[in-house]
Amino acid sequence: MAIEWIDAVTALRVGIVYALLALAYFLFARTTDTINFAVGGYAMAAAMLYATLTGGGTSPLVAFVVAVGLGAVLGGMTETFVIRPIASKGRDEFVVVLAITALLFVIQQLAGFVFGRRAIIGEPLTAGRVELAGYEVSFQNLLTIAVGFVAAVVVGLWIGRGRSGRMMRAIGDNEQAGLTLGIPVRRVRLIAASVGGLLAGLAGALTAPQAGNSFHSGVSLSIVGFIALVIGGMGSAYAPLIGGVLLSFLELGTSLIFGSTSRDYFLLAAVLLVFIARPEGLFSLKVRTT
Amino acid sequence: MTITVTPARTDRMEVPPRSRGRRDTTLLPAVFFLVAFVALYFGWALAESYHLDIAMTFTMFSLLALGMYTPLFLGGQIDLAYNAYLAAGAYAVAIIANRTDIPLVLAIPIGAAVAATMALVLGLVTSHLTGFHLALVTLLAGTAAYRWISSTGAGLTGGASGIGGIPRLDLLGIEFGREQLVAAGLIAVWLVAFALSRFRRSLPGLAVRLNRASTPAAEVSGIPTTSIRLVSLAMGAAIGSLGGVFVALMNQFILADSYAPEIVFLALFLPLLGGISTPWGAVIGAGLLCFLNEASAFIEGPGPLVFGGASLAILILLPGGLIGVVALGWSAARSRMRKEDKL
Amino acid sequence: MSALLRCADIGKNYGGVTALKRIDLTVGVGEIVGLVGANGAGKSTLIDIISGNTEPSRGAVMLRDREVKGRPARRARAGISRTFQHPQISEVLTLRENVACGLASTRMRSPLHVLRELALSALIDTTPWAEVDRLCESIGLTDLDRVAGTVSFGDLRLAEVGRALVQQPDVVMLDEPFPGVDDEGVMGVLAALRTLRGQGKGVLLVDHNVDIVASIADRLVLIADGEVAIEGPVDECLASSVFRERYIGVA
Amino acid sequence: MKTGTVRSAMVAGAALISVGLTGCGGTDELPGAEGLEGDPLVIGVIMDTSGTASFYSEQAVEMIEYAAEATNTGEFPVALQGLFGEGSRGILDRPVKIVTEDDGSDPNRAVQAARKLIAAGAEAIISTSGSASALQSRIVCEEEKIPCIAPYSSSGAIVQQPNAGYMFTIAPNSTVQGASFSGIFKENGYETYAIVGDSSPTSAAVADLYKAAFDDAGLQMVAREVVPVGSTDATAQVSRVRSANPDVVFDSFAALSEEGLFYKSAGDSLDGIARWGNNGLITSDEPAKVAGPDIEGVKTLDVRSIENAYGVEVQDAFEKAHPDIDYLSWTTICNWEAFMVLKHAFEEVGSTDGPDVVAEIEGLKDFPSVLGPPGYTTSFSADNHNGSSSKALVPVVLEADGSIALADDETIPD
Repeated sequence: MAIEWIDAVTALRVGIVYALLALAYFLFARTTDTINFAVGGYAMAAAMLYATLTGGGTSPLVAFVVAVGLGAVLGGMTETFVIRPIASKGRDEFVVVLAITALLFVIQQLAGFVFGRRAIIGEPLTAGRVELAGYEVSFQNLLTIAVGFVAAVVVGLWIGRGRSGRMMRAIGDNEQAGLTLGIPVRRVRLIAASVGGLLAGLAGALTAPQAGNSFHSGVSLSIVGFIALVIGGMGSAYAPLIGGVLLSFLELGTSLIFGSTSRDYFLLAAVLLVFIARPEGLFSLKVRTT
Repeated sequence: MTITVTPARTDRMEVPPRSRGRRDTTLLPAVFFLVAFVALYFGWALAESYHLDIAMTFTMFSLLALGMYTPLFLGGQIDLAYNAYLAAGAYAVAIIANRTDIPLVLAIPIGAAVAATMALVLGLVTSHLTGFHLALVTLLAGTAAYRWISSTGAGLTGGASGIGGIPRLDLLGIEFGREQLVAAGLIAVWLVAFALSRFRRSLPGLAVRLNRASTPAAEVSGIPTTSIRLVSLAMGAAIGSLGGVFVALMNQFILADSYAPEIVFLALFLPLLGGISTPWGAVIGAGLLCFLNEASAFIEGPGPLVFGGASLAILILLPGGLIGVVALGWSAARSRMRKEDKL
Repeated sequence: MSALLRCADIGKNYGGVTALKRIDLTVGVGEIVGLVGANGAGKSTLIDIISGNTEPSRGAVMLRDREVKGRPARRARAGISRTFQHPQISEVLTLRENVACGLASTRMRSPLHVLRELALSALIDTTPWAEVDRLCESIGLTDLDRVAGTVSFGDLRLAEVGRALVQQPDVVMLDEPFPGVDDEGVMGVLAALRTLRGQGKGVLLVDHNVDIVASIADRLVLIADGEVAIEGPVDECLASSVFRERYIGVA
Repeated sequence: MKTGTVRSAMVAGAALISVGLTGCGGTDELPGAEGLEGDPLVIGVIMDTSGTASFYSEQAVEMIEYAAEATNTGEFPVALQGLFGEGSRGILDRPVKIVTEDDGSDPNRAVQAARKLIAAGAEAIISTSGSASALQSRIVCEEEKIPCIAPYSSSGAIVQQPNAGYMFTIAPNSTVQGASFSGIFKENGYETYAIVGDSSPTSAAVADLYKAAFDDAGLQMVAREVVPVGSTDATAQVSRVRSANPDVVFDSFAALSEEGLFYKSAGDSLDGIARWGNNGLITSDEPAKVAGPDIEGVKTLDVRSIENAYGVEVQDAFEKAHPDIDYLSWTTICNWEAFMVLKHAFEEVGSTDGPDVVAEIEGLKDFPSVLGPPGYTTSFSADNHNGSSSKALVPVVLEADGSIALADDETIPD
């Protein structure tokens, strides 16, 4: 089986999208201490909105901004109306997870209601293709890689260096201590959640022109994002980026070499392998064992 | 702080009066549900042929939800492979009936054993990890199992065309037709819920619940935390497989499509809808789901939306679920009655 | 007095930080040992090492001259029980149920026992609730139907002490059991410890209230800078200048 | 405690209101039945409003209702007028009533839905939901001795024993289609093929059936690929197909968005390889919308022919009655046929007795058909509950804009 270099471009493009989703998970996990399974829902909603808007004649750039904004709003609203009210009652972490899962289904059904129950596809941000070493590569693909990569790096820098990033880390380690230190915990959490939603919205808006998005693609987006997070680990803000790209290469690689019929088995095997060999993910702060 | 130490009291303490011991609170709901089930069966299920199917759907979702209740709500373990456990029960029935000479009734233990083994393996792999890792690996395992029964393993499982021709179960001279199966299903639900409500308050149940609150506390209490975690996962899986057994016996036909991972997300919310303070909450949740399914005949479309929205609202606003609402109302009414008594 | 519990040459490093340098400590049959020291001296770390919640960097823990190893549950079943400085309790269980969890160390010794308990649980209630109630009564914990999430801090501590005692351990380690506990509860716990002493069990008692500890302990051990600074009979210790300097003198 | 009570009261109230709002079903007026005497004859319809079959089920139900209205008013196309006799209205001179039941494409709910329809008095059931639903609900048809038709279910398993005694299908099923496709492939001299589908069980099963048909015809499979449902990319699958270098790529997708994704990902990289799709490709414009111009040149088999005057008449009238429909699926017209087969069988038997009606359908020969080229007719027999032959199939090719044109260069050998 010949593997062409163009396949690597594809893997990178898909991987960047996974990475954005994983990074959204990461932001929620670090500040609000939740695995936010709804991020795939944000991405799906953003993609559906983008596709609907461009289909209705809105300029792709405007649609892009609006769709990414929708992601941010959904992220912030999740923190305000779901995570915070439950967490403030001191209930189990999995109650939050279940509530978020319910939210994912509500988002999906609402999207089906608003945008219709059929797959729709958006106009690309930029039309046109460029000839690269014997292959035609669409600008949209290159743009996806560039925008996604820049977003991941900017967020990484923000968490690593910026003031609010430092506050975020402080809250993630110990919210009570954060409060004592005079950190505006609520505001920082809200900002982190909105940025997480924004990243998911970005992932959705970038894929909207690639494939048919339908209201039920939220769950699968949530799952791949989470796998990317597990593979990368939570060690640094760049771990999700690497996890996402690795996952995509793994998917494409096994599909190319062994055929796509066994993809689900390979995913399970890969995750089991990571759990057995490096349970903390490839890049971690500390071993998360009991 | 200074303390004047008094001489030691006598070693043997008086035995406290019996009345101060623990009250058995498992009997009252059990009796209530027994009456409710009997009334449901004779007053409603037998009235129309399709009511039996709804009652069977209720049985299946009850067993699924009770299965999930065991590790999740007692032990805080998110196991999402329940579509596979359900399938284990159903395919045990279909394969044994069509491809072997084994007595059909053995499908029950065989399905349970397959489901429990799967849960054990997944539990072992994630035994040192946090709950989310179990959630992910079980979700992927459920998806892979679905893929296997629907395509790769289609030679054995019939794939999308399914396996038909499952005979009626004949046990001790009784032929289990539709009516008998529904009766047996309701009895099974009642027994499992009752047993779980007793388990919940027994020493192993308390051990599971303490472990959920604090693993160090459970450990220093001598609780074999790994064992009970695995036991609760296996128990839940076995209970879930029972739901598959009943559906397969009832419909006499099984299809891979019935065991897609989506069914897990439906069942996940059932105990919460009813209320997680008792296994009966799972049963109530399953009943509510069946009711909403029927109501959705009028809703025209957003049935899943109503269900998801209701789940979300209950999770955020009502930690106690529907049972919690009843309990709240009851205590409010009682305190008002007391006030009136005083006046 | 023969040694019931012996810590031999225990040391613990966290990364580059030394928490315990070298500790040798024994608790004899029918002996109550008071373990004192300033905050951060390593008292809780030592208890964690004995109970198996923390792995030592060096050294061994012996119970009746046999080394105990492995996870805390195994050590609990071997006869070591403890409480935590911050009570570890399930807030959704009642006080009675929290205490009863300690019965696991005698009734759930192997997976087979677990399965048996499980099978029985559906049919009959085999838990000796009267025994639990009696024990709670003896340490002054009453009104046992209260859910643990709703009770005072002192009662939480008492419930944890109850859970440790119901295990019928050979050695009980209480990590600051008294703050927040009312006088009656303190009396109850002390009385229960005396009973244990009478039965030939060992007690390792940690508390900041030296008066209470001194009132019951047979021997005091002072830890400072990760080492045993002084140990001996209570009166000798209290009179010693070393003790005053390195513990009380600090204050 | 107090705010808790208030909150719970609010939630309970909201729940009650939402349930109350939805309780507005009620009985349908029987359109066009004025003047018809007697109890309505109920035809039950299993539909899907929320699941995977919802996009074609909706049109199917509209077609069945349209057929019922035409029957009640007695306005039949020319082709049927001789068959039913002058002035025939309703079925057995009774007005026809359609009762629907939603199953969300969930097989377990399909069983419930079928029994519920029977409880509502249904004398026959038309299943417009997914294949899995039809497979599962046919058990009920047999048990309750009610004739059932799944008009466009392509799974050959539906009309295979066990449990197929009371179930019929109208459109050519995968067995018939498999033979037709392999005939065409042989005719074109193809020797190797690649098969591509999605990860749904339906797609896998359909792929198995086509593979068996192709293998029987001596064709050799060189690649089999799956595009997981929910994918955003299918280049790996395209890559493997391309490097296997088959003479023809056959698609067995059930998930339409993924079907479009495959052709979109292929772009022009499968140039020189013939591309054929199963007829899921034209149940909706979704694959063409997703694939864009890359869909151009993909061929498939339709059951409609613009030369069949009867079929065109029914479709035109239906579209006129439903101006909101912008894409007419081939599945829709099969429901007209199913309804008319039922009317004919009921009236020939003269009663609604299930076993007799089934025997009558099994004996049905050369029933005028809306499907296929002019002169094509529907026939059943006791061992063939699928009413069509390969003659109902018309090779078509998709244009860049997603429209369907006759593939003049292809013929199905006998």
